[in-house]
Amino acid sequence: PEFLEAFQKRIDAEEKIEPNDAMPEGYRKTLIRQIGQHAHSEIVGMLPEGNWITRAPSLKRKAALLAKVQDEGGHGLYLYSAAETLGVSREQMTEELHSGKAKYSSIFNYPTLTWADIGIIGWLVDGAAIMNQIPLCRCSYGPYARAMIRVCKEESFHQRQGYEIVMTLAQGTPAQREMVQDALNRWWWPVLMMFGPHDSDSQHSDQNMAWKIKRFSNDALRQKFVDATVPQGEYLGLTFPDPELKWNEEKGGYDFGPIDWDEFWRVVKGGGVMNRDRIRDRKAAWENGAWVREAALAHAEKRRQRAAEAAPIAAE
Amino acid sequence: PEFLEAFQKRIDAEEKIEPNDAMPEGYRKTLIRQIGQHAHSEIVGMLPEGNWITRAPSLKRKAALLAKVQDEGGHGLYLYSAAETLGVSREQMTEELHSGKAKYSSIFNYPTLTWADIGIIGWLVDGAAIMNQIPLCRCSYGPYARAMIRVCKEESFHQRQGYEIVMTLAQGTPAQREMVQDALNRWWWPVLMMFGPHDSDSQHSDQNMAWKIKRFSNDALRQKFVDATVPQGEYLGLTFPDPELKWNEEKGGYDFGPIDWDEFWRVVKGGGVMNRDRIRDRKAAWENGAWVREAALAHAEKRRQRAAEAAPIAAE
Amino acid sequence: MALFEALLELADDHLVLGHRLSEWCGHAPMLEEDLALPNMALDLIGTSRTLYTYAGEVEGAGRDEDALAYLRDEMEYRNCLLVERPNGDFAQTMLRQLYFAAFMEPYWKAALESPDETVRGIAGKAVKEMAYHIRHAGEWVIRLGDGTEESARRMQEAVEELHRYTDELFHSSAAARGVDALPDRAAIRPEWDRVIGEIFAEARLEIPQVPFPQQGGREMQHGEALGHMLAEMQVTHRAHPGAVW
Amino acid sequence: MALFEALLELADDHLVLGHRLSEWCGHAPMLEEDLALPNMALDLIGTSRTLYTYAGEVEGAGRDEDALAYLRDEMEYRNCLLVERPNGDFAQTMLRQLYFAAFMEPYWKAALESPDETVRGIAGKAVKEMAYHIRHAGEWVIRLGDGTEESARRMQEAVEELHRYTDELFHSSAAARGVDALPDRAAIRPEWDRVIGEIFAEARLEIPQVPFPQQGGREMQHGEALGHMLAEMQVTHRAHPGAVW
Repeated sequence: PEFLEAFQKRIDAEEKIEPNDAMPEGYRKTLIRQIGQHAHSEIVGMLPEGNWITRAPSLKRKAALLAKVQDEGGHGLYLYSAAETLGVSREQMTEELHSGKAKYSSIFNYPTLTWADIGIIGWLVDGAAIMNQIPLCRCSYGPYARAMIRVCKEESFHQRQGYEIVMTLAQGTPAQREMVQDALNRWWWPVLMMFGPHDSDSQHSDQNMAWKIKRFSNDALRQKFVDATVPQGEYLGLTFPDPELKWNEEKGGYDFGPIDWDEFWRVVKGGGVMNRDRIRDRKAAWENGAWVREAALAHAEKRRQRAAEAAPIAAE
Repeated sequence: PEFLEAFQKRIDAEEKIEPNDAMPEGYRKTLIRQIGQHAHSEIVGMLPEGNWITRAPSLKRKAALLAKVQDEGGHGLYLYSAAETLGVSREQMTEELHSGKAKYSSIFNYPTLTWADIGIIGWLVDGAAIMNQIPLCRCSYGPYARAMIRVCKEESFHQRQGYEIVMTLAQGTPAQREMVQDALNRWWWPVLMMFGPHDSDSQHSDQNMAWKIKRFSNDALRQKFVDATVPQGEYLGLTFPDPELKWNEEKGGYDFGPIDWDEFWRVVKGGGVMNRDRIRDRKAAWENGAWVREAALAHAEKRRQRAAEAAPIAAE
Repeated sequence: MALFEALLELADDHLVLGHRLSEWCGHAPMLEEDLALPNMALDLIGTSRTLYTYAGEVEGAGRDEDALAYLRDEMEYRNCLLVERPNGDFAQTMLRQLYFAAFMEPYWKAALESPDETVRGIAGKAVKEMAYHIRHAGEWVIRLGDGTEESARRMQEAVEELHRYTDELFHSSAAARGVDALPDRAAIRPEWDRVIGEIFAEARLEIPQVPFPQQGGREMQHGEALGHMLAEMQVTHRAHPGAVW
Repeated sequence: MALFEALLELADDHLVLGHRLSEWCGHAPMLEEDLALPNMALDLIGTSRTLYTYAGEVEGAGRDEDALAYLRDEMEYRNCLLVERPNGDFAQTMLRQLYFAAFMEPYWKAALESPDETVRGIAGKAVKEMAYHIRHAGEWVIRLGDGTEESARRMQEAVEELHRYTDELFHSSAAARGVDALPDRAAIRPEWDRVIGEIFAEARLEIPQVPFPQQGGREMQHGEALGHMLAEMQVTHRAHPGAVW
């Protein structure tokens, strides 16, 4: 209890907690879970976008998409490293992902059906992610906060790129306009769900707020996202699939319709179109790569032994 | 020697040799080799055409090509059965194909690169095959001769279908005409090679002629094929890639340029573009299917045992 | 245009599944299956052709079977998700075939009573083909389910993979409902349950609980697999606009 | 137009190999390789873009990088057969990459002396990238060749599979020969032999005898794999003629 108080004081003073610092078990566990989930989301998130790399409509877009997906792998890497500072191995986290014990962002359980989805994912999914992540750059845990600074910088770039794809389509041929409107219709509500349940239904929130792992409520971030995004879409002549969406002068923000939380929980619990395929793909990559990882270890060991055998001779 | 004479007499009298008849070891071995090669050719021949089933340009063509490839599998099946009457198992023949010990028609080591190849294969490859095979309908070995009657009937149908594809392309758009001319350029010489080396360089021929396993010489069949085919191509406005090809009034047939026998032997010995891929595909199908074949055996055995256990009870 | 919509649902199911089967060509686990798989593919593609032709007539916009098959993109295909699933291994292919045929056989049987003569004609041919598909695929499901340890494991995996897509067989899009000429999809359920139940019992398979049945294809919301399949299927036709083949 | 032809040979090699590498995306054996493979793919696709743009300028017919990449079919692609080979396993992908980079690195080094300024510019960037590809792929070839029994077997198989395509790296089509602006492909052989020899020695691999080297791609006679790859690569672009992306 004294320790907890002292810890909370450090947090309140905006001190960063570092790997070797003592920390409450709950704090450590929450962070491991959250950073792990975040890392897994980056890794699983490579799949829906990867699905369009081979069919990208121009070389410029193909290169940009490849670079983006590569960045996501990079984010996964920093985040796994950040989690490792809390005493969990990447392998362990990977196993938890494959067994279904660890979660990842539900948004990646929706399929990418046309090229427009790539634009919409950049604009909206990365946009929502940034909204969630910017506060994490000031998270109380140092390694996580520092990883997030780098992640956020790259995500903003992706988001601008996504919006630019959407803009190009919205100003394109009738088929392109139809494609991008259809993609917006499919992704809008799932993206709003990315901010999580209403504050009234959200677990963990208060403690996480106190620990400064979380700094804003789900609903506040969602509102901020809607307010920032709707004008961008309207500027392009796109329609949001929500008849109740309208500007509320009084509150200085948009009102929007009710979110289908049944759909949200269905997908979280494994009922999305792609849940099974995503995990199967990840597992297949992991299992098919086992012989490569084993060979790398075996070779390193051979080198070590050869060096050890060579050393005494050299010393003679 | 007495036996050989008597055997030859039966052959000369156009009697059919049947599975349980005594026959010289050489006769049996030659037939096993030839029927096996022929069966393997049907099976491997499914691959180059199968390569275009998923990309066929119309539903009618897609269905016809599927049916054709299926027919080839059927031919393989009768021919393996014919070979089995000579005391060799299908499994044994399959192993010899996969190990490279048994050969198949070299023509299938060329790739199918455009839809026009499907037309050209039907017209020319099946055309050449029929030329080779019609005499085999009168082969001295009964089961082989009977299998060939059925095969030849279906092959003629394929050949007409192939010619009709070629005709449609030759009368089509400039791109279609170019496509079919290119395919003819690529396949013409390899098809002429299908009749085998010049009579002067051909092994086995005399004995096989005497045994009525072979009834016409390679060169005679090749000439017959050229004479039948060239007018069909010219009718469609196609050009054969042989500057020396011209009608010889005196001999009542076409003269044609020299065949590149180095190319022929190169492909026979494994140097064709697709040799390695073809065998790898067949082996992969076989190996990936092992668990299915094992399961079928295991299930049949379970049924047998259950029937055996049930029988005494039923009898009580 | 409910009839047009309903015919397209049927035609797309048949073509997509026929195409999937045709992908096996030359790669089956035994020669007999290198004959049986194209045979079933041919049945399905043949039926799809008649259905597309009739749909084109009903639509009256001059679209023939190839216009409907080759010039609609993924967002216009109405097939159920089951048929577009990648082939997987032989167990998955056979189970998918059984699920589909066990639906279509009673469906076509009911369609024999249709007031629409063209539908009756299609049904008359198709009902026999589907009975054969049930027999052939059903026998494999039994053999593999009650074969070796490996085949039983693979068959079980196939059930887990595919059963969640079967509900959609009994579903039509709103636009395709209420067509007198065609049977009610939902009414086929008892017969499907009976056939699958019998075969599963013999195969020593359990009918799984499916907490989250998957659908969407009828509403033209597909999975990621269909787009890749259509890219390949349509490439030659689309590369030569207006050409005759 | 020999320069145009020679630039297309280079550009097609880079794009096709870059596309092949990009097919790994999200499926690599470890996260580090999920970064390294797209990284190499990006290098190759980046170089192909500059090469296509320059080829389009040289041609002077108004074709830009996308017209050259997306609107030529298989019979117009000039890439060597090596780069179009399907990825196979990780051993094959890494060996193919080593073979290619061990050719391109000395090629670009020679191109640094080109009288053509654009070529010098491309070479200056590419030569460093290719040195990295040699290091990265070469290290994997060594690790796998001298790793476990399984990895050594797979690496050996990769050599048997791919070595027969390497001769074509040193070959240009007749139409592309004698271009002052670009190095002579045949002259790169000694340096390629040296690099491959050193790495194979460390990897405990033997340089195989190749009785029948394969070529044809430069003369636009490809294997069966390229058509499938281009069908996928070009599908979106071709479905929307004239659209801007």
